[in-house]
Amino acid sequence: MLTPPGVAGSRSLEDGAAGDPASSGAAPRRVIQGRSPWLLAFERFRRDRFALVALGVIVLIVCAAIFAPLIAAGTGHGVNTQYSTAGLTATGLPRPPSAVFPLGTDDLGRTLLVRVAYGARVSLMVGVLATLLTVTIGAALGLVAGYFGRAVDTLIARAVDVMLSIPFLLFAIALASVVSVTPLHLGPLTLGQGVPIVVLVIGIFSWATVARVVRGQVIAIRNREYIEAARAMGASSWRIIVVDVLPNVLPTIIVYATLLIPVSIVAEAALSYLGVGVPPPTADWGAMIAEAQSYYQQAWWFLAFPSIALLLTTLAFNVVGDGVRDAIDPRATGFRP
Amino acid sequence: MITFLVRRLALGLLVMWLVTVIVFIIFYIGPGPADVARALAGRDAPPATVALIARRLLLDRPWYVQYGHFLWGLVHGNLGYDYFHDQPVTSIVAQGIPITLSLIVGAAPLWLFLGVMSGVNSAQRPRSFRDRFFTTLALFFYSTPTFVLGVLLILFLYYQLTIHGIALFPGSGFTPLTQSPLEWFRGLVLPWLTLALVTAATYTRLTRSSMLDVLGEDYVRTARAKGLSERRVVYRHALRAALTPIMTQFGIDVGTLVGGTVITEQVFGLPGLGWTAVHAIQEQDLPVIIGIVIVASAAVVVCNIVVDALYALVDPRVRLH
Amino acid sequence: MTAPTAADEPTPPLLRLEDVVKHYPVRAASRLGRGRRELVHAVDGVTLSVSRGETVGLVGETGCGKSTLARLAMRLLDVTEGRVVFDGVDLTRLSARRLRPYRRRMQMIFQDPYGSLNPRRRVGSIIAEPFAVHGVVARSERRRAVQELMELVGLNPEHYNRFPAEFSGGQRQRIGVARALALRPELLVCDEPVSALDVSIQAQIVNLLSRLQAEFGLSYLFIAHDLSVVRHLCDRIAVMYLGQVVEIGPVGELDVEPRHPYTQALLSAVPVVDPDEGARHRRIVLSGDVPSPIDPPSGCRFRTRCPNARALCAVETPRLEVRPGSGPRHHAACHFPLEPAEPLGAPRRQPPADLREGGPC
Amino acid sequence: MSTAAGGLHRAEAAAAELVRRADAVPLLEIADLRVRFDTADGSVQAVRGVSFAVEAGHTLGIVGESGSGKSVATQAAFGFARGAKVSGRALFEGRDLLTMSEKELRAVRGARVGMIFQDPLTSLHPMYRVGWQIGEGIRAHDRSATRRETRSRAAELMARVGIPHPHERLDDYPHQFSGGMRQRVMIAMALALRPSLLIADEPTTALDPTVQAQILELLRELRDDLGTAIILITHDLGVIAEIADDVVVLYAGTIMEEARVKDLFRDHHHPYTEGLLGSLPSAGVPKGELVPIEGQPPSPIDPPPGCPFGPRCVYRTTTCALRAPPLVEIPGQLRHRSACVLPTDPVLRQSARAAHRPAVAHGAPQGR
Repeated sequence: MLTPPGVAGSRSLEDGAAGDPASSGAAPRRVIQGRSPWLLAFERFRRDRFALVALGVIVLIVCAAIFAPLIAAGTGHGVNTQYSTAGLTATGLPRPPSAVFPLGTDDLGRTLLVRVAYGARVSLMVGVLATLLTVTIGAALGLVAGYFGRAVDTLIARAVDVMLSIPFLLFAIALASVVSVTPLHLGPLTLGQGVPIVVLVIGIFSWATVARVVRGQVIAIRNREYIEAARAMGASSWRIIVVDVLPNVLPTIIVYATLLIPVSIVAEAALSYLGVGVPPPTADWGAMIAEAQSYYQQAWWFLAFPSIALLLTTLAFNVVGDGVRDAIDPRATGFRP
Repeated sequence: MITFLVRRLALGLLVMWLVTVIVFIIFYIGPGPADVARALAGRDAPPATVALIARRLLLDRPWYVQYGHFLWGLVHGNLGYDYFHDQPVTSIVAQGIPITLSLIVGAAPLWLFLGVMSGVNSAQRPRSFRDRFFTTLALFFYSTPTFVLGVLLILFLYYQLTIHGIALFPGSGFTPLTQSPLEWFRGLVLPWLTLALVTAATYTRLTRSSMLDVLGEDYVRTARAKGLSERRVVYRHALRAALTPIMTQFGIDVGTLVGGTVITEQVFGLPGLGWTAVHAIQEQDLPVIIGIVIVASAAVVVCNIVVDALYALVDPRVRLH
Repeated sequence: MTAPTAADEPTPPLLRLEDVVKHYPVRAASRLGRGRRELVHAVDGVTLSVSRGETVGLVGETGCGKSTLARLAMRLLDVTEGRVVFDGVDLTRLSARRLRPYRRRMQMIFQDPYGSLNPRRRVGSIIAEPFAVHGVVARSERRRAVQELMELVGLNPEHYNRFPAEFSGGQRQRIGVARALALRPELLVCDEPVSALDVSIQAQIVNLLSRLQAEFGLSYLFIAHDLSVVRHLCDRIAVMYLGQVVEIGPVGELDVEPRHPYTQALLSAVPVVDPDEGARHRRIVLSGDVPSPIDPPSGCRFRTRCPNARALCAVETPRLEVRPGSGPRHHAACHFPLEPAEPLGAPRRQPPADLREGGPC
Repeated sequence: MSTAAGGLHRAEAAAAELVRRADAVPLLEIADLRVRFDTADGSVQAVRGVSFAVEAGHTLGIVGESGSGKSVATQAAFGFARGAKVSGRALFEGRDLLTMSEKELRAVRGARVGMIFQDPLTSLHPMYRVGWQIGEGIRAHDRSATRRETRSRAAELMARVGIPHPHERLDDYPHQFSGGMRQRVMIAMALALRPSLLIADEPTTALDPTVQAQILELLRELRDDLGTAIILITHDLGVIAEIADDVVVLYAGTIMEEARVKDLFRDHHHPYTEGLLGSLPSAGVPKGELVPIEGQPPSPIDPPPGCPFGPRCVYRTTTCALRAPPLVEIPGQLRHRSACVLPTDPVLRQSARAAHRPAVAHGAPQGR
């Protein structure tokens, strides 16, 4: 619709465009691809060797979780099979690591290696699902509160205050233990003890922080001139949120999410450690550590291997999370003239 | 200042009220009343006895009647009696508080000191060996679940030392300060260390990033331009300004830990508030759960108010209204 | 308040602000609870018009309300009182839907070349955004249209898929200009478009803006905090102080023979790029600071810093009108306007006795 | 314009000044200063071999656009550029700042050299009272000063820089002051110990024009009263014209031209200086006919070979891209140096310019 007068191509004021061939409007022009902020972040991440190693560890853990049945088949031992004679000593104690039981056995004579591998399934599933739930709730509320302000903001901000004043662990334990006895009916869903309720409990009690962080970011972005420019050309609020606001808070959300995964994994393990998480006999690191605590004087391996698995997982996720943060926001640790 | 306090207290009371409502609701989603009466009456008790007990504890009435009864008692400073031993909840809570407070009082200064000092040291020379050392250490403890660290400490500092004849610390249990200060201290060293190391990691990271921000500020350059010693620049000028987020975090942590030292208490067998709460939850002992939850959220509310009031002391730009 | 009336204008103005007032509540700075509610008198009764093809400069210091006025004109903010009339239509109370057609006809260029472009969008999509919002150019045609716009403002069209971070400040400002031009607006509101740029780049953008005006017959409302750029680019200049226009007049009159003491002080404050003239140049240094817009002074708002203030100034607000000795389009809001070419602070005739007892000064 | 007669007159004055300055040892002498920052994207060469000198009581203006290295140069000399690799020499009162110990450097900072910065709000600590902040600098260098003494000295200083009611305002916080008053506080702080040199890094950029006028007036007055030398760093040629004696023009981390203020505005030699002056809108330039410098400044990471201004220069020749021209003396003028291959002789220069710029009719530089 716009037909520029005869300046096209003849008076480019830009350096480097000096040798611009007389380009007529119809001819397709060469287009130089820009390097997107995501691409730059990815390249920075790729240079972070520490984070790459951690990423490798995560891949291994994920593989262990996926191929847990193969590991079980390899040893020939089931997850919940109790080897009351071969797996326990004469006095009924766990057996140390051996060729038959690579990581030893637990107090019921089950194969620790297989159980540790299966434990990764619960941890990873809860870690990822709870984070997704938390981030979805938190980001949605934070976006709405931050962009629209006024009454909506006040309401959500108060809700956040209340959530942050609640003693999380007590409530989580209470809710989880209640459901462990009577399943919770949510429409067509029935939530009994297990992964879904743990995910729900963690999600319910952690969205507030995400909402607060996102809200703060949105409020900062809301006053940027590019938002004003969008409003000046008549863009609707929803268009502005989706096109201009969300892409700019997404990095924060992603950084937060990667750092939230290990937190969720630890929370799940803690609930299981206290006996209100995933119920037995499901293999779970937290529950294993709780059990093993009674045997630490006689069977170090029973305590050591689940602990190492848990520690390694959270450590790897935290290292990757830090790497992602540094890659997305290099200012956080980088050069400042 | 007065209006600020009144407003914040009112808001805090609202929060605490909401918390009690939520506890009641959670309790009544579950098996709550029926199970409690049956458990109390004993396995073989006839239904009549169970009903009688339920009646005495008001468990047969709708939840809002029970809630009204509870509120009525609360207004009169009475948290009610526990279902199983007929003990006043206030005294149960009062037994737990000194233990939990002992834990926090010892751990808080420790983690604050460790976290802030390591964070400042890291930020002074980013990417130096010192920085990498502290940040790696922080990352490690930050990633360690409390119970894993606790159990490890028991394994090495209690068990390994004890079997080698060095009985420095007991493995579990609590001795009141009034009874024997030394035993109190010995019994709490390992729990303190557990709680402090896990928490300090957050402070190292927080202090480091906060200090990195502040050290780039113009007024730090001004302080250097005045010819002040680096020590004075870092501690008197930069740290002072970097303290605000650290203070906020500290307030939140101390507040939430009153109801949040559950795991440390569980690992070391300390019968504090968290330990009591876990046991009450297992028994569905509603009055005790509510009592502890109220104390825990009150602690959060009070700590938040204290932090906000401290803002005004620390930062002259903030005024209280 | 008599401001330039329709009689002064040969044709009805494109944009006319009529007695525009913007007060907004603020809470006293506080992170805790709510502070006292106070009213900032950001804009207090401004009447101003921009004719077709005209460039009106708006000059004033931080906090004088010039940026607020720009946003009121664009209806990015709603007026407290008064009307914003665009091409004869009162925009102040139009719904968002009814406003949309007018959004196409007026656009804005912003000050901050870094803050005014979404860092996560490609330049092509930033410039095409107006097309997308108004659905005016077919999707398949957009790229060509955008590349033409890029050429028009002196950008390399090959950089269509680049991100704002890959451009320098001056180039970013060109992107902002291209975006503003996409819908072929009649009016451009420029909010300090060159203040954030280096001198050499500033001149590039100023030249670009005047070239575009000549080519498309644009009207500009051009905001700046110092007079040198405005004097170069504008036909008329309005000087704002604490939410009000204190003087308005054509270039060549207002800047040569200012009648308001504030205008004169502002003019003399611009350092002269000539060491010899600098020595001759008599600098008028105002004492004190700009008062708070929360509690502006009574009467004439400039009186607290004005070397010529008298009792009357505290009592009666001076009207913005033609003062004896000025041209018909030159208005000043001062009870005791400077004589043409009179230096500020020079000994003056004694004011009449009755005025001297008018009240506290 | 009668260049010849003017030149003769100036040559006389220059000779007189040469005699006066001959035995004066410069207060600060920077020689071949290079500053480099290593970043993930490459090595940023912020300053690439800069030399200049400031004499006691004189005012040196350093002018340049963003990224020209004008702030970094002085900050690096006094040890402020953290993480920078600095080389060269920076002799202050006869001693090399770059080889001094941290302790010796601290004794210089604040006591012998005062500094003020662009944004007075962020340059003052928000949580300490203004009087205390002024006094802190005094106590850091004068251990014998008592609290009461420093307090009254702070009040005196505040009065000296024109802050009304200094005794009442000692206990106010920076946010309670206006922008102009904050900059006065900064000046009071910088001058507390009567330094021999004041470094003013864009001291008026963040201020409104009328407040800028107040601050420049104050600086001029203090300089005349106290005899303090000033290094004034700015992007504003107008500020330079108002207050400086000598000017250094920086571009891409190198000196383009160096001269006394009058020579620079009247008889500038370097095309960059010409471009800067031509970019300024001044009375008499018709609308749309400013003469900007086309293009963009070079990247500091990978600067082009040869003259850094070459790619944007209207007079560029093929040799410009090969080798950076050295700073050469402009004969007949005192301490006028320029890094350009254009002839130093004024007449030859004019014809060289005319030869290179035939198409632009209104290409005559403004401001002369």
